[in-house]
Amino acid sequence: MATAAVVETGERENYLNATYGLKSWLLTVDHKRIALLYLISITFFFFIGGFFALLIRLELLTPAGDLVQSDVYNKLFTMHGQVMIFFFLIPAVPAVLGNFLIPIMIGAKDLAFPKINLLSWYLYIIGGTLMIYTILAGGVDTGWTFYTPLSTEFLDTNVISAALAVFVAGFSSILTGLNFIVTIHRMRAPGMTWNRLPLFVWSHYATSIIQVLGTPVVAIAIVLVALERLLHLGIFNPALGGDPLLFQHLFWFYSHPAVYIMILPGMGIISEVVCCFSRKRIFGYKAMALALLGIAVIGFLVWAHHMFVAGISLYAALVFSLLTYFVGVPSAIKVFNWTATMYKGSITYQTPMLYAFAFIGLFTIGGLTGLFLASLGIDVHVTDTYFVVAHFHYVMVGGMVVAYLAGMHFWWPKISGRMYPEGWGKLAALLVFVGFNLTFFPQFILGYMGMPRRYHAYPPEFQVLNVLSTAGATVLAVGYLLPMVYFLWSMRYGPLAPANPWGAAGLEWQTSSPPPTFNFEDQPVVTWEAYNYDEIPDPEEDPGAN
Amino acid sequence: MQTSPAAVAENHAHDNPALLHHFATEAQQKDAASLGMWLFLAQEVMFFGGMFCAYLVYRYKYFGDFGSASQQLNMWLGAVNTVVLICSSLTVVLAVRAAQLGKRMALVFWLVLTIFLGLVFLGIKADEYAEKFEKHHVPGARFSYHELLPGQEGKPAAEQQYANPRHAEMYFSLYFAMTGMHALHMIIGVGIFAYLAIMAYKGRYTPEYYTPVENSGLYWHFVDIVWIYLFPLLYLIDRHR
Amino acid sequence: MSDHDSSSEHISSIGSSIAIWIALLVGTVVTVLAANTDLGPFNIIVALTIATIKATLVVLFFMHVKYTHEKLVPLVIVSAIFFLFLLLGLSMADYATRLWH
Amino acid sequence: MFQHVPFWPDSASTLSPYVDGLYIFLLLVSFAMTGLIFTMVGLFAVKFRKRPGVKAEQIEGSTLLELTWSIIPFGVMMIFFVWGALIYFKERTPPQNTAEVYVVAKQWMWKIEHMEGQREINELHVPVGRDVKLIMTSQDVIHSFYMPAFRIKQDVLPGRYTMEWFHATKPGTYHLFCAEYCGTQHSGMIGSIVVMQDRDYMAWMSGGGNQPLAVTGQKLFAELGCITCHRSDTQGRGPNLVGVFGKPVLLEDGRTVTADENYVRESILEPGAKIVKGFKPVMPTFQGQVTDEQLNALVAYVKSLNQSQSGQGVNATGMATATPQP
Repeated sequence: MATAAVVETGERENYLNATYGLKSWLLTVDHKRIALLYLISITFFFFIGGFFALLIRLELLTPAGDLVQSDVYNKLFTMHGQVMIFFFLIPAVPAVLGNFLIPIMIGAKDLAFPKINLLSWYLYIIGGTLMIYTILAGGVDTGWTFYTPLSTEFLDTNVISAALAVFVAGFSSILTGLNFIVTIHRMRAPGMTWNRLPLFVWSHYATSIIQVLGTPVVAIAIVLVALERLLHLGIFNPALGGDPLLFQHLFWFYSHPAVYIMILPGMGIISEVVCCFSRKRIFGYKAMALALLGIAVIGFLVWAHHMFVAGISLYAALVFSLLTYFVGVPSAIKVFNWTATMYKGSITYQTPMLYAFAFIGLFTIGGLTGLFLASLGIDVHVTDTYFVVAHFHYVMVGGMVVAYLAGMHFWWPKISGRMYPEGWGKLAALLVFVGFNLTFFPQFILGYMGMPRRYHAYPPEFQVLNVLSTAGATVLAVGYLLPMVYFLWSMRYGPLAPANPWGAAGLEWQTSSPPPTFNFEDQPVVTWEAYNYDEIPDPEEDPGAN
Repeated sequence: MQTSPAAVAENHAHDNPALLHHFATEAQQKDAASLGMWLFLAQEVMFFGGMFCAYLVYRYKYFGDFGSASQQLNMWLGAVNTVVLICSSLTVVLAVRAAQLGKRMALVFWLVLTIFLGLVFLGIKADEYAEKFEKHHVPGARFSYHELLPGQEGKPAAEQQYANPRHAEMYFSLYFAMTGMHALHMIIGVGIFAYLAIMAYKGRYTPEYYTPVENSGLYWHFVDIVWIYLFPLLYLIDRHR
Repeated sequence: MSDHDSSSEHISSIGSSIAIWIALLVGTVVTVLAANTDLGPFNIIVALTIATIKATLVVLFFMHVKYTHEKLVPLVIVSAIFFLFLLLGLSMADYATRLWH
Repeated sequence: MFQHVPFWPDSASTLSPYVDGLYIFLLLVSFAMTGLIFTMVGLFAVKFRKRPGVKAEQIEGSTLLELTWSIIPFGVMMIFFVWGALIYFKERTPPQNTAEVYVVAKQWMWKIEHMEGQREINELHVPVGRDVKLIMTSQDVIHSFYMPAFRIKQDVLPGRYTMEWFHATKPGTYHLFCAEYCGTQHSGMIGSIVVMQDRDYMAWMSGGGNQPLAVTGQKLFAELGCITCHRSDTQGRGPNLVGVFGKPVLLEDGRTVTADENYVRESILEPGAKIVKGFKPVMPTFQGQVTDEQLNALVAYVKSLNQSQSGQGVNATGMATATPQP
C-alpha cells in the first residue's frame, strides 16, 4: 500500500482546488479547509501576541520603566497572555493539525459534525474579534488570570469585552473537543481499532476530554466576573463575605488542565515525528497512550498548586503538592520512551526531527522545573517570580510551540502539496532553539534571585540577565518569522510533494498530497498496526534532506 | 476492543436524504449525534458545576444567613414550577414517542404543550424576580435586607438575631446567577422547541429521522434535572425552623 | 430500521412514562414535606437524596439511558459526575481544613 | 555561603539555608536528569544515524524498563515532596512568642505598624536574631508580601488576616516586593526590609513618641464602648476577654474554634457569626465603623490581655467561656 508514494502532478483535483471563491472557503464544511482557516487566524493572533512579547522584552531592557508607562506595560503582558493562551496555544495544534489530520488518520471522510466544526471557527473568530476590540478600545490590564477582586472592582479597563472574548473562544474549544471525541469513537475506518490509532489521535482524545470537561468551569467563572461588574452580583466580592480564592479555585480547575490542552497534542506530534525519522515503532505504544490519558485525568487533581501562598489551607496545600508529583510519572514515561524509540533506529535529521530533539530536551527542563514548583518549600520562594515565567514558557513555547513547528514542517507537504526548503527549515529550527534558551534560561536565575513577575521596572542588579533575555527574544522572533516566510514561498515555488515524502506510516500518507475533498478515493481498510515502519520502504531519496 | 461502526455496511445505499455524506450508515450518524449530545450535556454539568461549587462553599460558611434568605423565596411558587417542569419533561417524552411512531400532529401537539409549560415556568420565574426587585433583594446598590435568622421568631425581641445582610446579598447573588443561567437555558430550550414544532408541522421528522427531536429532548430533561437540584438547594434551606 | 443497533431505538410506553411522571411528582411533594419537618442534620441529606433519585429516574427512563445498548453514554454520565465531584470535593478540601474558622 | 556565587540571592533568615539546600538538591537531580536525556538523545542521534544497508531494529517496548523509569523517578519525587512539605510546615507555623508586626496593604503601599507603636510605610525595621511574625491584611485587592532574602512570601487578602514569619540572621537592607499583580503601580509597590543589630534597633524604636499599639487598642476599646459589655473584672453581657486569645472557645452551636487573630477580627465585624456558649447575640456590628488599622489595634489589645493580666484572666480554664462575643 505504500506504493502510493509515486510523485503526482499538481493538476489532480484536491481539497484546495475543488472549488473556488471566498464563499467556498467561508462556508466550507471540509475539515481540511476549516483547518486552514484556523491556521490563518491563529497565525495572525500569534504575531499579535508575539508583538506584545517583544514590547515587553524591550521595556525590560533597562531597569527603569522608560519605554512605556506602567499601565501600558500591564496591558501588554495581560493581552500577551490572553491572546497567546486563548487564541494561539489552546487552539493551535488541535484546531489546525488535529482538525486536518484526525479524520484522515482514522480513515474518515470528515469530522462527525462538520457544521459544528465550522461553527467552532466562527466562535473563535467572534471571540477573536472581541479580543481585537478589547485591544483597540484601550486594552485590559487584569492579567490573563482575571484575579478577583482586582478584575471585578478595581479596574476600569475593558474587562467585560475581554471576559466575553475568552468565554466565546472557550465554547469554540469545547465544540472542537466534543467533535473530536465523537469522531474518534464513531468514525474510524474498518480495522482501525483503538490499539491501532496513531498516538497523535490518542493525544487529541485526551486533550478533548479536558476541553469538554474543564473549559465550562472557567467559562462560568469568567461569566460571573462579568456579571459582577455588570449587574453587581457579589459572588467573589470580599465586602459581601465572598472569598477571593474561590475565583482562583474555579479558574485554575480549568487553567491548570489547560496547560495539558496545550502540551498533549504536542506530545502526539513528537511521537509521530520521532517514529518516522527513526524509522521505528514507538517504544511502548500502550504505555504512551495510557500516559496521555493519565496526564489528562491527573491534570484535573492538581490545580491548587497555583495557590500555595494564596492563603489556602496548609493541609490542602500538602494534598495538592503530593498529587502534582503524580503527573510527573506519566510525563517521565513519555520522555524516556521517546528516547528509547530512537535506540537502534535509522535516524535522519530533517527539520521536524530537529524540532523533536529540541522538544525532548526543552520539555525535560520544563517538566523538571515544574517539580521545583510543586515542592512546597521552593514554591513559596519562587512562585510569582520569573522562575514561574521561565518554567511555563519552557513547557508552552519550548514544548508546545516547538512541537507545533515540528508538526507544521512534518505535515506541510500533506497540507499544501509542496515541500518547504529544508536548509532554511534547519536554520530556523536552530534559531528557535538558541533564541528560546537565551530568552528563557536567564529567567530561571532571575526568578530564584527574587525578581517578581509582571514588574515593569526592577532593581538594577537584575539587568544583566534581562538584557540576555531580550537579546534572545530577538533571535527567537527571527526564528519564528522565517518559517512563515518560507512556507508562504513554498506554496508557489516549492517542489511538488509526493504522497509520502518521508516514507511515514499512517493513513494520512496513503492519500495524495494534498488530499482530495473526501480524503480518500476509496474507503480505506486497516489491516496493520500503528507505526509499521518495518513494512514501509525507506524513500529512495529524502527529497528535503541536504 | 470493538471494531468501528463504519465497518458496518460499507456500500450502504444512500437512500435517506437525511444521511450526511460522511457517514456510512444511519445508525452511525444517529449514534454520533447521540454521543455528541451527551458530551454537550457533560459540558453543561461542569458549567453549572462551577456555580454549585460557589454555592457549596458559601452555604458551608454562612449557613444561617442562607437559611434566612432562602425563606424570603416563595416555596410554593418554587414547588409549582418544579411540577410544571416535571410535566414538561413528560410531554417531551411523549413528543419523542410521537416522533418515533411517526404521528406528525401528535408530535406538534406535544411540542407546543412543552413550549407552553416552559413559558408558564418562565412566567412564574419572572413574577418571582419582580417580587425580588420590589423587596430590594436584588444585589447591588439598592439591596437592603433586615430579616431574622431561622428559628428566631419565638424569642424575646432583645434576643432575636438578625441575618447578616451582606451574606444574604451573597445568597441572592447566587440565586440570581443560578436561576438566571437556568432560565436562560429554558429560553433557549423554548426557542429550539418552537423551531422543532414548525419543522415537525412541515413533516421533516420521520420514524427514520427524528434525531433533532430526541437530542432537544435530552437537553430539556437536563435543564429539568438542574432545577430538581436548584429547588431544594435554593428554596428549602432550614424551612422547618 | 429495527435491525439497527442504535442507542435510541427504545420507544417508551405511555404507561411507564406516566408511572415515572407520578413518581417524580410524589418526590416533589415528599421534598417539600421533608423540608418542613425537623430532621436535624438529615434535612439536607434527605433533600439531596430525593433530588438524586428524581434525577436518576429522569436520566434512566425519560432520557432512555436504561435501554441503551451503548456503554459510552453511561460512561459519559459517570465521568461528568466524577469530574463534578472532583471540583466540589477538592475545593471543599481546602475550605473545610482552613484554620480561619 | 553563597555571597561569592554570581546571581545568587542574599540569604538572611534561618529559613533561607533550608530552601537553598532543597533547591541545590533539586538542581543536582535536574542536571543529572537533563544530562542523561541530552546525552542519550545526542548519543542515539549520532550512533543510530541512517547508514546504507542498516535497517532500524523494531522494538515493541519493555514493561520492565517502563516500570523502572516510572518507579525510580516517583521515589525521587517523593523525596522532593516530603522535603518541601517539611520546609513549608516550618514556614507556615510561627513559633511562640514572636515579635508581632501588623501590615496593611493597599494600592500601592505597605503600611506597617509595630506593637510599640512605630509606623512606617514601605519599610520594615526588624531586629536581627528574633522571630518576627507579620499579621497582614489588605484594604483592596490581593497583594503578596515577598522578601526574597528570607525566601518567603504570602499573599495578603482583603477581608481576613494572613500570616508569615521569619527570623533574620544578618543585618542589612533587603528587598520587599509585592509579588501578586495588584494593578497599575504593582511594580512600584516595593520597599525594603532593614535588619538591624539589637542596639540599633532599640535606638530606632525609641525615636518618636508613639504609644504602643495595644494602648491605642485599649483607648479604642473604651471609645467604641466595647468595655461596657466586655468587662475585665467580671462576666458582663459579653464574654470576659482576659486570657481568651489563643485558646479554644466553645460556641453556642456546639462547635469549638480557636480564638486567633481572624476570629477576633470576625467577631468585631460579624458578631453574629460565632456566638460564645452562654451569651446572647446582642453585639452590633462594627463593619464600616473601624478601619483596618483600628482593627489591628483592637486585636493587639485583646492579645495583650493575655500577658498583662494573666493572674486574673485564667479563671476560664482550658475551654474559655469568654471571648469577644456579646
